[in-house]
Amino acid sequence: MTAAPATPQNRPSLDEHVDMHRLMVVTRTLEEQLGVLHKAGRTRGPIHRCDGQEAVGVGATAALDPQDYVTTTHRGHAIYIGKGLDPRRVVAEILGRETGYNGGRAGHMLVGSAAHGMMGGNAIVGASIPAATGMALSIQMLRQDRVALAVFGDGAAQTGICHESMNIAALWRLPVVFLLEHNEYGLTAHHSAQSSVPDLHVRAAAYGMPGEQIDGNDVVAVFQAVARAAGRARRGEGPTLIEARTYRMEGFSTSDKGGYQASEERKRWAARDPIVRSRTTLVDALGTARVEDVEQSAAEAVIAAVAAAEADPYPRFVPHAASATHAGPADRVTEDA
Amino acid sequence: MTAAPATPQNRPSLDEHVDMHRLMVVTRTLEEQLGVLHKAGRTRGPIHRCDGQEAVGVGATAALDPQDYVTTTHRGHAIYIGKGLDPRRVVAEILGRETGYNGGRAGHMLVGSAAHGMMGGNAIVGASIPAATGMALSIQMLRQDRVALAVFGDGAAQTGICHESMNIAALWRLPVVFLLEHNEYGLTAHHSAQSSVPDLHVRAAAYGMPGEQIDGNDVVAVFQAVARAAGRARRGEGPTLIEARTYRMEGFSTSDKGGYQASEERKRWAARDPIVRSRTTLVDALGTARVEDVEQSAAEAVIAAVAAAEADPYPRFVPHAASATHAGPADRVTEDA
Amino acid sequence: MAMMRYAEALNAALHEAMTDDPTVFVFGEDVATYGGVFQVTRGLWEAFGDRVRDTPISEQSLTAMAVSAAMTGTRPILEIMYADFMPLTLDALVNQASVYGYLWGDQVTMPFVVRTQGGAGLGTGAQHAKSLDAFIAHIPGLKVVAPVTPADAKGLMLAAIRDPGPVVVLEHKRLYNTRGEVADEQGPTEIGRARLARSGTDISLIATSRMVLEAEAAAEQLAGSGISAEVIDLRTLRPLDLGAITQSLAKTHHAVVINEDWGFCGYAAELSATIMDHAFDDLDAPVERVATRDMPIPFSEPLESAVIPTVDRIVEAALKALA
Amino acid sequence: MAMMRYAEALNAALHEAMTDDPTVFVFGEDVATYGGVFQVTRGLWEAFGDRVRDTPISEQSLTAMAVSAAMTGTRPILEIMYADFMPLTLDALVNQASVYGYLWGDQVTMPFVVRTQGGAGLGTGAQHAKSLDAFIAHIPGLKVVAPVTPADAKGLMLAAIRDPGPVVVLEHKRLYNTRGEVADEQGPTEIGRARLARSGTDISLIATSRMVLEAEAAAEQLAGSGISAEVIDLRTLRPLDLGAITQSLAKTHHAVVINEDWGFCGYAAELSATIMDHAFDDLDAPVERVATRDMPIPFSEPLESAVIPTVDRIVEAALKALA
Ligand SMILES: Cc1ncc(C[n+]2csc(CCOP(=O)(O)OP(=O)(O)O)c2C)c(N)n1
Ligand SMILES: Cc1ncc(C[n+]2csc(CCOP(=O)(O)OP(=O)(O)O)c2C)c(N)n1
Ligand SMILES: [Mg+2]
Ligand SMILES: [Mg+2]
Repeated sequence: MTAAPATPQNRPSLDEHVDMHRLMVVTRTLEEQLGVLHKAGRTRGPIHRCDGQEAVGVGATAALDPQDYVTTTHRGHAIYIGKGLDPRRVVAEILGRETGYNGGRAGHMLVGSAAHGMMGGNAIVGASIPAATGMALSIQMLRQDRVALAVFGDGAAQTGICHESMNIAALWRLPVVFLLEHNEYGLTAHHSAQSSVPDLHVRAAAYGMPGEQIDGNDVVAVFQAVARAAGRARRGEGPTLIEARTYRMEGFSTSDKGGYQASEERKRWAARDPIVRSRTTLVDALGTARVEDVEQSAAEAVIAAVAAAEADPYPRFVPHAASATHAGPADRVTEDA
Repeated sequence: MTAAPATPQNRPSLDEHVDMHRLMVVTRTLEEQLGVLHKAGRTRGPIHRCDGQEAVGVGATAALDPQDYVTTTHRGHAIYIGKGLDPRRVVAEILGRETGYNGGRAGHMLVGSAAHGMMGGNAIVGASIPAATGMALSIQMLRQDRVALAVFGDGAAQTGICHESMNIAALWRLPVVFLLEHNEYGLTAHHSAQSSVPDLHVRAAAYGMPGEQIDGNDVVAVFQAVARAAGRARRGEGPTLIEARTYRMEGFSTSDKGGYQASEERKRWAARDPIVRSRTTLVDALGTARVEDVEQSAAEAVIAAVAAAEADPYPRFVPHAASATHAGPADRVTEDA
Repeated sequence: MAMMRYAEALNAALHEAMTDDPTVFVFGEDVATYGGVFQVTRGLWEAFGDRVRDTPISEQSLTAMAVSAAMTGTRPILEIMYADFMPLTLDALVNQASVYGYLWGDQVTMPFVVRTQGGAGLGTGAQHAKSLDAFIAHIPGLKVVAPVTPADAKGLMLAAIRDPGPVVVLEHKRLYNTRGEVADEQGPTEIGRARLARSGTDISLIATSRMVLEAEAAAEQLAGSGISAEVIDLRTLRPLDLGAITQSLAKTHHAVVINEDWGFCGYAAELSATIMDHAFDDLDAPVERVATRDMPIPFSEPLESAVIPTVDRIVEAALKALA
Repeated sequence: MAMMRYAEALNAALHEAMTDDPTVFVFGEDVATYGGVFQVTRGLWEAFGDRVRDTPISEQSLTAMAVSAAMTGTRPILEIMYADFMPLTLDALVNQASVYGYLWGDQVTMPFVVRTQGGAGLGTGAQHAKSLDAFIAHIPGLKVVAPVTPADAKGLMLAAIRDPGPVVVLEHKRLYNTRGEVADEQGPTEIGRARLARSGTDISLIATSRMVLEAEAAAEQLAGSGISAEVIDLRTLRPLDLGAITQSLAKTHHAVVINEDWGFCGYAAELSATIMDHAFDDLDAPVERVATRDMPIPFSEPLESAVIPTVDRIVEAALKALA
């Protein structure tokens, strides 16, 4: 038996909260900078920003231990940053540079850094779910002190693999946390056009696992829910479904033509900005100056990272040996024994 | 609006019950005859018998109207018979004869007769579920007075397509009835090794649709539950999940080596044989002679059907034009406009 | 006659088919209120209401539903947003759609269409840039078309919708904005007929989808070196217009086959094997295969362009065949 | 040296690998308490307990889980009961397993095995008799092996389990009960090496899986007519042992390629195209393709046997090539 984790009630500590705040600002600045680069024609392919959703990815990863695994979606920037990846190398990957985490091969949707337990963004909707479930199976087989966190969207919750994975995870009590980042839309379709039920945490009952709904724009609430679920997973009590309600403030991707999100709705959610809310708490505790300092240095670091990444070289092509269609030459056909 | 259906409370009528009893005996005799033929080496490929489960398929199809669609599984004999197919042509198909419903091309798992609304057995586990759901979509698009019934097993309930289909059906209020034939096993694995929850009707709540559990060995209960659900579907109130609890008395298929079903369990279920139970009620109402008469003529008809089918010819091979890889010859390549 | 974008031509076909036949309906992710991520279904929801439906992200069931809805009196048109997601449809295509036409004979027809789009070159990454043509063309009982001109986009889409059997329409993300003449009265283009995109006598460049444009550019370049290349736009991948291929080979005796899927077990392999089967004696040199390199498609521009077939690779292959 | 059934040889490899390496585990439908519907995993659950797991019927997720479990320190072996269900695994194979080896480079390895079995001839019907080899062999980054002898069943299974990347093992339902010698110390068979099943000088019969046995019978029959046929058991479908093919063609100048998947866009097409690419000048006649007819596999015996490749069809093809 591993030791029981710190009860989430004591956490996050103030220091942890400051750090989450910093990472949310890093993520927001990154998203905004990507918007600027995109407008200037300096990006390639679609980019999926998570403005307004930073608390989910940052709060969730802050509740994990370094050895824990995370899988995420096409909208994974907050997770990449939360799991400790260097913004400069993240930006470099997004810009297709040699210095990116994956040498420009992966692009923004598929960033992976095994050293950080950041086991991939994933551009196949739903794929992050069996991915984390399989890692949890590996953890169970190897009897490791680890959990796997699957981050996925409300759209992804309607895929077949979501059902299959949750059933298997609950059946085998795998150490996995299912974090459903419910941002109201799957691409351009409102969740009411995709899901037969308005609240998705109710589906936990279909697998006999605990399910809860939380305010996904409250980074502390996210931290605590994930910490509780990770604790259960570590203790061998199996998976949990957490539905974090949030909202996607920017379009689906940089190629979104818009027109389907009511401006009323956007306004309502703008008032619940996770960074603004986190700031209010921190300013009360630490004063404006300290918080502004954290924010400013976070933003500056990202801006510097973007500039540095933009100056980085593009990769050169090398064929991939392991994808080969022909085996290496042999002297002769093996004779029959 | 179509007229409200007869309230299930008045039905099944005694005549309807007698007919269901007859069809259960037809099915049971068919299964037993197939067992005999198999032992004698006169069948080919695996055959999946439904001994002990007859009430589910027969009761469900009896509650439908002739124009309604049914899709079923690899274990569909009770449904084929219940939907009004001629036992002789069913047996002929199972034996690969030209006179079978599908000329011997389909075999026992894929029998289809569109004229009967018998839209296929299906040997891909779970496939009957989206199949009926798609038919219900067609019914809705064409504004027809029809419902589609999906019959599937407890094993199939764990497939991704089950989740996707139920969500879509509930979201669009499609006229489909999901009949989960829970016979405790998926192949050789007990449901406790396949499902994270012991009772599967609870999953209806994950889609905001009604769900109920019934005694699948009580043909009247099956009839009534399906009739209620079909009524809801016809009235535009959407899908229902019915979990009919039953038990597979014979092996998974004729190639099952057995050894995994506790004999205690078998004994318990043998005491609940759906035909014996139905007989008891009918004998009370009609007397032994009348019931035995029904049973005997049903059994004799099947035995005659088997004998006739066995004398039927095998088909001759004809290539399939619609599967062609090359288009028919053309005089010339079309010139660019 | 009007100049139209490829996407508009597809849209015109959908409008026309939905107007003509009330049993046609369109469903898929983001096809209704948004009009499709490539705007191919734009305006349909406004015109046809509930016959155009946004769906959950459930490709596997949606495809199976298209099969069974088609069996029961409707003509569903399903959009699968990227060809990369076609693996999710394959169970429904190979284990359902493929079997009933033969098993159940004349009892049922399956007039459904799956529209999808493939192709690389826009930095969409390894999971959004593939052309999995061979997966689809391998399946008996399906027809598979891949228009390259706006006129054929309209014509083949109309033909696909009216066909009594399942048809997969392979569109291409880099063709949607290309323009071309489409006759006002443009009707269905016959499925199974190739198009002679350019006449030539020295070598046949046999291509599919956007690779036809690359082949035309290659032919132009070869012409500069005094080589007369014929370009054949197959238009239909299954059933194949064998006559068009053998006829061209009888004249040129050399061929390059070009397809944007991977080469190994790819559609280009089938073309090479078809020529082996039916035109071997006409060949003066081995058929050259040009296809996407057999590896994942990378994101970064210099890597991606090293992997996909280019005009240069086609020219090089032609010169090799003629050497 | 012991005579073993093919299924027993596979079982022996699994036993050995699980004993040697505690990170190997086996999962799939009915593999534990029942020992697998073809009894290939028999006795493993008794010996290794929780490392052998019966699963729900959830091929799609199970395959994706094999990929990610392999990335994180284990060596999963997944049984997919019939090759007909492989379409359910393709998203995980082509969109997940295929991409990471290249995208993420040396950060991860993916040592997992998918075992499945295909093949027709036993009356299992259109959804349980296919050999979808081409779907699998098309995918970059996978290795695909198909043993035909019990010795190779053990050897290739051991090699597959120990390989650092994903390997699909294509077994055959009609081989499980065949017997052959397996050396007590039988170790891994090198992946990517064909086996010369029979030496000959007039024509090369290049075959995979159970078709090797049919090719051997055809060779025997051809010998009766004075024709010396060489039989090559490819053993590995990807990566292909090109040298074995070109070497044989250099001697025989004629070839028949035999594979039990469908022909169109099938594995046989790749073999024909490979010969086109690499041995054209050695060919005195076109390569003949023998494959399952391009249509659903019917249930009834006379229909099924008309559809699958037979000794007669191989002999006929050989005679045509040599005519
Ligand atoms: C299997 C699959 N189908 C469709 C898509 C196209 N697609 C990309 S993101 C997306 C919407 C996903 O919605 P959700 O899961 O809620 O994530 P969000 O974008 O809101 O973060 C769709 C349909 C895809 N990438 N993969
Ligand atoms: C997709 C798929 N996976 C696996 C199988 C093999 N298989 C056939 S029936 C069966 C068990 C099905 O269990 P259940 O749905 O409960 O039906 P039952 O046999 O109990 O009637 C399995 C695993 C299959 N046919 N299709
Ligand atoms: Mg969303
Ligand atoms: Mg069952």
